[in-house]
Amino acid sequence: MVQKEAEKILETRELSVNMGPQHPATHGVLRLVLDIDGETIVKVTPYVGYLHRGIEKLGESLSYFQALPLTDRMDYVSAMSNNIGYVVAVEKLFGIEAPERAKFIRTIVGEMSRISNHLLWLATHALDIGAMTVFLYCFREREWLLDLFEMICGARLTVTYPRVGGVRNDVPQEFLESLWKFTDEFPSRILEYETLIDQNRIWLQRTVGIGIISAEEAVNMGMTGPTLRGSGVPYDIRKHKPYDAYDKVEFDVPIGTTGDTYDRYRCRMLELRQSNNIIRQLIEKLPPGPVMAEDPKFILPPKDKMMPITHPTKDLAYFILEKACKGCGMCMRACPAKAITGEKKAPHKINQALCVNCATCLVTCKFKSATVVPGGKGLSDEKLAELAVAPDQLPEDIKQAQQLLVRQFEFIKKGPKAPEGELYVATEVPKGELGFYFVSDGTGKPFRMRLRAPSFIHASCLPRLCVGHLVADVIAAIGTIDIVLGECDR
Amino acid sequence: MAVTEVRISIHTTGLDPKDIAEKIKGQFPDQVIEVAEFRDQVSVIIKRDQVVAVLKYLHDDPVLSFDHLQDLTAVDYKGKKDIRFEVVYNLYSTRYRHHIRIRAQVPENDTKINSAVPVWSGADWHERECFDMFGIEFTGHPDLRRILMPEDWEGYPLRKDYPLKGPELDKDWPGFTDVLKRSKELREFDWEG
Amino acid sequence: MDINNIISPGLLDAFIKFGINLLIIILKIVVVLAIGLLHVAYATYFERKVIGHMQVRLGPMRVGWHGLLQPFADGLKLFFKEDIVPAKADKAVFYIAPIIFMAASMVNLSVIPFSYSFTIADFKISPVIADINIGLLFIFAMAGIGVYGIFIAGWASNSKYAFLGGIRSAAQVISYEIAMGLSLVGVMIMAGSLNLTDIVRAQEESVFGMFAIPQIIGFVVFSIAAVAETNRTPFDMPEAESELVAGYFTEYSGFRFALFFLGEYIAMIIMASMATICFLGGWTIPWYIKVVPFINYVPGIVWFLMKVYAFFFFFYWIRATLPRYRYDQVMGIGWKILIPVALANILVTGLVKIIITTMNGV
Amino acid sequence: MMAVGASHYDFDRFGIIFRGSPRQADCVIVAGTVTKKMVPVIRRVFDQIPEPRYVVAMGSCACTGGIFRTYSTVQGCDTFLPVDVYVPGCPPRPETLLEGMMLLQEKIRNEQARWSPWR
Repeated sequence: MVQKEAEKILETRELSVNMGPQHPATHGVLRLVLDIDGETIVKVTPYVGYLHRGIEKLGESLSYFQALPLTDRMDYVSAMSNNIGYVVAVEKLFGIEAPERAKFIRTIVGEMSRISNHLLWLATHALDIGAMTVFLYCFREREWLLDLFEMICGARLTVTYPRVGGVRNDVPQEFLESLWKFTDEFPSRILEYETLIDQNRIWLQRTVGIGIISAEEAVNMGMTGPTLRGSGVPYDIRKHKPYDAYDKVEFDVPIGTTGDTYDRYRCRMLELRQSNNIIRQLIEKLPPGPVMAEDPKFILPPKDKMMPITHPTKDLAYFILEKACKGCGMCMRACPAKAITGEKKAPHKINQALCVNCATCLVTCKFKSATVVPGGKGLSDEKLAELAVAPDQLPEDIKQAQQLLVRQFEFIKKGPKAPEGELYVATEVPKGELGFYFVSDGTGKPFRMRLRAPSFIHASCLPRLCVGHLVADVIAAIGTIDIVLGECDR
Repeated sequence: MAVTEVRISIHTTGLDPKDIAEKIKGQFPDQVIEVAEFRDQVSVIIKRDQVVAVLKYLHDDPVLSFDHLQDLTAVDYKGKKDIRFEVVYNLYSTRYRHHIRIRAQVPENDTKINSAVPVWSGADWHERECFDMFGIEFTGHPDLRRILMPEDWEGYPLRKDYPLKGPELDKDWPGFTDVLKRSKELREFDWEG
Repeated sequence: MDINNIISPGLLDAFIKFGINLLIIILKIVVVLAIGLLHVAYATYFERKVIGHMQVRLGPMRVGWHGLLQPFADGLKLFFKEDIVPAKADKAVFYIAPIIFMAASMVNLSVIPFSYSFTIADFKISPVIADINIGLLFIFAMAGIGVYGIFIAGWASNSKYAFLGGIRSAAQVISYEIAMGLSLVGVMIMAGSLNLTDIVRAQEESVFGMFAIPQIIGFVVFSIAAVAETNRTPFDMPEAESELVAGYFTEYSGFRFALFFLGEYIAMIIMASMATICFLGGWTIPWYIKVVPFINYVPGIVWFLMKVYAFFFFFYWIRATLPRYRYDQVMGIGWKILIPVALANILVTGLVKIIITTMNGV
Repeated sequence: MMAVGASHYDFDRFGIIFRGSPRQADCVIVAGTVTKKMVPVIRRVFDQIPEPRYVVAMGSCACTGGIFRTYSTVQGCDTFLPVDVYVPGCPPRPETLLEGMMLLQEKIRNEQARWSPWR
């Protein structure tokens, strides 16, 4: 009785705390509103969308081949895996088969990206729980991997290295050697992290029994990837629907039992070792051969055979035949260097000093007046007029190069047409299942491009993981589901 | 607390998606409109009235057991089809490894469909996103609010008639334009070297 | 009139003596403050350097040789920053909180003895500003007042993060103060005094040369409590960066923030000095080290500082290695482990003391 | 941005450390795409920083909007913030960001007028 009255007088209210979108521990711009009773979480409401850039809508305005760089910017932590996911989906839509070597290389870089993603995850997860040094150790190895990425494509994060139909270029031999050295050394580095935290009493107290989620519930909520496997569901798309070269390597999938933060942590640590193994197997088996499919309908022509850039006869000069020129002004408008001048209905002229050898005039001219003079670089206009011949009388190899160039122009301008239909293709990125759903209406651009982002689903599971725990466990929960807001919001 | 490494086979043993489509047809003969196939993926187009019943059947049936909702989204077929919207469910069974796609038609003048949250709780945010991007209302959804865009945003960005570059500056989201105006006012206090 | 007629020579003598004493005290305060603040500045610098090197990087390198002037650059910058007071803050309290916090920790510097006393021209100078008999109790009392600074800073900011940080800090500091006090009771029993100078002297005369050996349990408890008391990792609940942004001083900027920073590092110095004085023998060295030739010529202050620095290094080392505890776990450790252990330690120490005194009596 | 803080590049060398609270910051790095939903938040964070304060726009997206010309992105954060240094790149290499911070230091060094009593 007395107690009841006392409760009436001392009415307690929950305190609602707004966490983010600017908060050091929310991995970007996630916003959480926590209703707390003392230090216990009563309710969590996540708010996302602070990084929504409209990639899906933007993808509808670009051709299938142009939208590839957008996928890097989704999950910028493991851009390579996202690229691969997109490329695999588009290849399936077009019915292209990448060559064997390209598939192997893609699998290698995909697993590298998995390692680098898990390293970043471990680093930030440990930093959130307060273990500062693990953060810096992880970044040491991550830098190594990023240097390797740089070696093959020149970029560290947003790589855009896999292409539809293969990969951008073959990997250099030094890359494979360096990577082999990395795989040699990496297991000992994993041990190093584990000595810091694996059996650390504080770490165990902070992770064991926190954020438990059962297998059925996890599947029902749509969790995927290591987050799901920590609960004991053996769902891994690399095994369920093998793409690229995953059916040619042997690896195990780590599965947890209780589904708490510690299990998910262990799963990812074991995945690091498995990925390391996969890379080693693939390097040993790497077959020789081309790295790009040869399909004139869907694949860009090889750059080294194309006209202006690295053609064997480099000292080309472009010239407009006076007799054939009708003075329509098309080339003048198209010229990016503004090197072409001339009155209307009078023959135009190319200022050789300004010309950048882009061959735009060659492609745009409808009257076959613009031509190319092999070995004509640095010659005067009179001399060029002497040497110049009509485009259809040019030597055979230059003609071919020119055709390739025209093909590229068409390709970039319109994009190859996809067959009509719809397709959902999922791949296993480090964070979970990345799905691409295309609706094609038979044109060069997707009618609808849908990205199924694992982070989006995982973020929606946050309330389920946090309620009933303490404020500090929210941080651990955000870490354990491994979200990147760029992917979550798209 | 124990994490073990298991070897999963890579051979899929699931049902043929065409058989699944037949099963659905047998169970709900008046609901199925069409069955489409493209590159080994089968999608079943159904009416929207019984959509939750169909989904529940797919989820609960012991042979099918579609426990994993891979994706839920909508497509705007403006100018292509008579019925403008379609809500797309991509389903997968983690146990039997088969896949099916369900497409429910939603007309433009009455953009309502029953929510799939009772079947898969993971559908929650997917449906909110569909509401946000297409304006499709999911009746029975526990908390249907905008998710990616600000809550007082006007228009549905992923509809085909929405411009890619968004509204003009004077019709833009007030939260944004207010800040622009205020920062212009505050600019006079900035220090200039 | 002659001045000698008004004031008797005796009185004048007393006045002069008083003046000189006053001068000495002021001088002492100035010296201690200057050295203390310099130590704070370089404590931050060494923290960044030590942790940097533990994490395979370099730490500050640019300002001065190997970044030696970095703390001054930082301090200067903070001094010139705008001083923001949140619109809804409780202004008076908001202003006063950092001052309370810093004053409370700075006052503690006055009772810390640094070395042997020495005489210059008849004046016996003991290197402590106030050699009071209840030095230990005084430090506890002042640490208790410092919590007020933190708590009202959290409250006055009118921010939820700061508020949570303030609550956490108050709870944590109060509970760990008990453990710390109890861990020092053993030292008091062994020394038979609360005067810090006497404690050091007792250690010099004891068999082991320092209390850290017989009082090893007390020392461990004290070290843990000291880390918690100064709100450092793994007990940095009040300012857990990933949870509460910056804890109770989230809303403080510019110089007020610097005051908190200063107070915190002075508290660290106090804790390190306490450990040195109560457990590590202060400025003295045990007799078994004195056997080494010439080591007697090393002045006491050097030993004292070396021990303090070692303790500082220990602070940094922990910070670089361990993850953070959760709030309830911190309290659990304090109440369920440290306090019982400290109590048992007191029991054992007391029993041993009684047995020894009775045996000596017989 | 995280890579700069880590061992390989080490911001701490230049005396730069990350702070959680805007009240104790001198410089805000706008990293990544700025969306319209985020604008009020960023402006608010900026308003909380005590003077003198600086803004570094990091990445093409923060500088100009980058490849995202869509309904929800802001075309450059200089539309509502006084940006001091633009760091291009998508994303910028850590060296570029370091260079940007060096430039900012240069800029501050040339700012004597701001600190004199006769300003």
